[in-house]
Amino acid sequence: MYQYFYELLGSEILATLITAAVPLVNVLLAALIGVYLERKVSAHMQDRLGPMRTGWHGIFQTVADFIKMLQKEDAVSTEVDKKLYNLAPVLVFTGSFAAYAVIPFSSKVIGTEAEVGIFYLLAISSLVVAGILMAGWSSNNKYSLLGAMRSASQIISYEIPTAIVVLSMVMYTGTLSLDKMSQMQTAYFWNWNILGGAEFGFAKFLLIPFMIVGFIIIYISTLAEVNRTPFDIPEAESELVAGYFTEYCGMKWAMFMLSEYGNMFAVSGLVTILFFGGYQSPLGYFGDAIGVHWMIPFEQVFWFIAKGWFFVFVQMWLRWTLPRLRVDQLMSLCWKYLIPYAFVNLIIIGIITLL
Amino acid sequence: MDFYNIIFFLFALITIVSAFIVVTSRNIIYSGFSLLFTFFGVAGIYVLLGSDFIAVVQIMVYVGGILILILFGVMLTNKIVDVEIRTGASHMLPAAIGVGILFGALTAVMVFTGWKSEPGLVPQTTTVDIGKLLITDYVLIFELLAMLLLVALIGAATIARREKE
Amino acid sequence: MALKTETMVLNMGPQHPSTHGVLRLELELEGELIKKVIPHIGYLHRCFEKHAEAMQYNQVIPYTDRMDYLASMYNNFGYVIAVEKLMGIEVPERVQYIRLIMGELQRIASHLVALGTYGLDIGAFTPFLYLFRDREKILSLFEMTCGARLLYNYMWVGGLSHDIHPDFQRLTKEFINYFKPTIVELDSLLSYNKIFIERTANIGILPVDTAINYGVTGPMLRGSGIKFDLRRNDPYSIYNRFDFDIPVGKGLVGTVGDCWDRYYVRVREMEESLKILEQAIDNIPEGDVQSAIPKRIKPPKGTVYSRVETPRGELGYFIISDGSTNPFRVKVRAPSFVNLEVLGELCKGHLVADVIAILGSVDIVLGEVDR
Amino acid sequence: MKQYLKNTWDGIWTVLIGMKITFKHLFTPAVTIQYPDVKVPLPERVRNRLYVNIDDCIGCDQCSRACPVSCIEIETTKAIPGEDLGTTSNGKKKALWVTKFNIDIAKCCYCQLCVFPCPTECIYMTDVYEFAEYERENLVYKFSALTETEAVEKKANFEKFQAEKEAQKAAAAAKPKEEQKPVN
Repeated sequence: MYQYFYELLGSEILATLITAAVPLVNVLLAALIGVYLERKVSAHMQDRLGPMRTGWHGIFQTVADFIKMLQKEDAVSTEVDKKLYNLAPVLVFTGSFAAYAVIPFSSKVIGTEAEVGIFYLLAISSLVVAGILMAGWSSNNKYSLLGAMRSASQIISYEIPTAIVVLSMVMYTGTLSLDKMSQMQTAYFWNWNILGGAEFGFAKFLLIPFMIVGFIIIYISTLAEVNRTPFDIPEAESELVAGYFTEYCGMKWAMFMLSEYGNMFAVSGLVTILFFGGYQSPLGYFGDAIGVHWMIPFEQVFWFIAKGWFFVFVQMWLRWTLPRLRVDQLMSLCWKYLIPYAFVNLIIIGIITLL
Repeated sequence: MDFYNIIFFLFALITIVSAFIVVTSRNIIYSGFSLLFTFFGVAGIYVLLGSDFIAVVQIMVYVGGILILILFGVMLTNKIVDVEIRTGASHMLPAAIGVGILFGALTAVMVFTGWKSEPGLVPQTTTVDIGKLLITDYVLIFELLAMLLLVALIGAATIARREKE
Repeated sequence: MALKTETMVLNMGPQHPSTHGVLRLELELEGELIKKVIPHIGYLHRCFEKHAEAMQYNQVIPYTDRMDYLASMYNNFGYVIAVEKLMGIEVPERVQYIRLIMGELQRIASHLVALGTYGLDIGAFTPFLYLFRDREKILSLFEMTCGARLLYNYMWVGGLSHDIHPDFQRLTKEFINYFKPTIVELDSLLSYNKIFIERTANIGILPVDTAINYGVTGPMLRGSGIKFDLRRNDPYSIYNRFDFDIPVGKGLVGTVGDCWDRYYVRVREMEESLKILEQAIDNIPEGDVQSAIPKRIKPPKGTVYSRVETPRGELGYFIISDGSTNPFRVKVRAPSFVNLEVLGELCKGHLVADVIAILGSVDIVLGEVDR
Repeated sequence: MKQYLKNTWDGIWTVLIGMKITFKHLFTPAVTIQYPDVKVPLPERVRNRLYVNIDDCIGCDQCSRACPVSCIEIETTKAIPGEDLGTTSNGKKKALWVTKFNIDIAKCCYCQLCVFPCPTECIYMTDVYEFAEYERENLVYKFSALTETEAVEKKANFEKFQAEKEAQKAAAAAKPKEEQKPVN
């Protein structure tokens, strides 16, 4: 994408800015739609209506919320550590924003075709951890500190099963680049990794159950990484009020929310790329069929976003179904269940790939 | 100035300023968080040098692991925050001599080395090469390090268990 | 080498999302482990007992509504039974039946709140709203009968404020049929959910002897495995005419007396209440519900202690009469208050998150704890 | 090991059951309503804001005495002979001017205890439940039909009448005294 804009505009700076702005728009849109969707999904699952007043079926509710957030007084407690307190939401938001740099929305719309894409995605999430710790500590509130501690330990722990599953997929595909991974799972859904990948043969059918296990593991652990129910103990409102952002209000609070919903879409995108063909269409391209090839990237964007939102929907579905785990159960789930399963899965996928 | 140069100086500035804060800050939490930016600056410079893998490893290991560990330690011992850390200058003269010699040596190395310069080098991904090297030439060291880490892990777990009983 | 560690004191409440009102818990923590729990109560103290001394006997009834505001009907029930005992009034059959039906409906409504908020404490939001949806139906039945949804002032000394609505029996039967599948749904959505079981089984185990020593009653005591229910063991009103079981904790998924048992006893109790309702709803005899209401309530000198089994346990009223129109003293044995005492015992050695789970399973209503 | 696998299976299976239930509910119609636009029909016995039909009130003060929170405040003045106050709808003759009939609806606990003793059924609970106010004073509802000046006038009238009566009585009492005087 950078190359395209560079050739179009002839200016490095402009091209960089535009390339950087695309993920930002994505994050904002993800948050805007995500909050609305969350409200509507939760409402209808609970036999309610949800927002109905702002626009048709409350479609502008998030916009109204956003305006309210902007207008809110930025109340800062006198006892907080002001420097870190102000920096923390920025850091958290940067973390989730930066993740979008490597997510391929289509073969053309991608921030950077970095070769280490998936690795970068895992690494950059540690920035969020630092931001959360910073928020929790600087708030000078016991609930915040406990929430931050829980959150940090949770994210770090669940990075391990995520990384192992990612590793098995890296082993299978032989690349770290998210774009290449998507390309390998060519159009039509039977070529997706969850169904054994594009190569047809005996190994394809052997792989399917292990791919499904891998998918379940990475879905659970990414759920934990974005602090969603049943793993929302860092912000468990019945225990810790709101966890690490108890003391925040107005726009700073909105930034935490923004990054949460941005992260939700990012991890859904990751799952999509690893197992569900990324931006590839499940049924072949309409543009190919009628010979209009410039249409393909647009179709790809549509498919990627549709798949991403589907997994976000499942996250919400889970949230409004399940109770939350306790902190030690969360850890035992990670260390005693997910990691062993992930390891076994890694070894089996490795062996099958070698064969 | 070239665009890349601007970015380079930005990262350099971030690294140096935050490193300075790490050393001079009297608040240990500030030091800890400044370290975050130091690591990031260094990672940025790695990227500019074309070693993207190392950069990501830098972030993953240092920021995601070591820094968080440090912060955890600091936060859990809550009294440590209030302790005034002694960062005032003492023994100025010996320190100045030592640092001066080191600085001179480094400068001399920088000036007198015949740097290879390859203009227009397109950054290539280094991941494959690193992987191959690790499993062929440096396999022994790699395995030994893995063993060492495992031993450390088991040791830590043992000590922690004994503490509880 | 022993590490020197410090405990942290965490104030949970009075402004906290899950202390069920304005309870303040002083938690002494070691990391996240509980060393000690000290409940501080009194934030909702409204001097019920002192108020009652300044009121006439029938004026006290609206105040009893406000003690356990989730089971107002039953508080009325207990009070009027006590005064009737003091005055020696025989109430008509019809009144007995209607009171019993209202009481059992109230038990279901109260348990719905208890179970719903318990799910909410554990983190499941959706069951909470499903259960509240059903509770609204019961409240509508009450509203149809006496005009109020929450604070009824329905049972009077010697009778009732209103006769039941002509549609009441039909709608109640509809509700019974509607509600049975809802319990099944609750079971599969929440009760047998693995995460829910993990959170509640083997947490906050209340051994039988501790329960008895602390005077714990109601679903808490039955959760520990003791078949003690005043409706059976000390029958009042006409409960001895009906056939129903007393569910007790069996430790199906953990140990007997853990949070899950207490939770599950409540679920089963709702089923038993439905059973009673089914038996009673068609057999309401004809009669006048206000025929036995005395013109002036002026009990003879004397004392009375009368107890009923509210959704939370044994609610006792101790009334001293000096022969005037006002009670000389009304003492309430509030089940929530007594059940709350055992919290410190239950929480020892658990995590912060478990305090929430345990507190929810105790099911206190602060209005009743503080009175 | 068996327990381990069972735990894993239970975890996944019960989650799926729960998801099935919530998914079913996604398509059940909502039970909530759009409140200010749609309102729940209230049953006839509903107990909300108190209302006093002051034309029927005979000023007997029974409701005020029945109230457990003393939110009803009634002041009355006797009518002087010759004043006709009319009758209530159920035929009772009124004998008192109700100079003040205030209900502090903020104090009211909606127990309906005041409704039952009323001999003329003039105090009752309506189905109005939207009566929030910005000022607490506005929640004190004044039901008396008399204006304040009228109330003062009636009071003065009665006092005058009383005083005249007293004077007459005094005069009546004084007369025999005067007659007695010469006797002494």
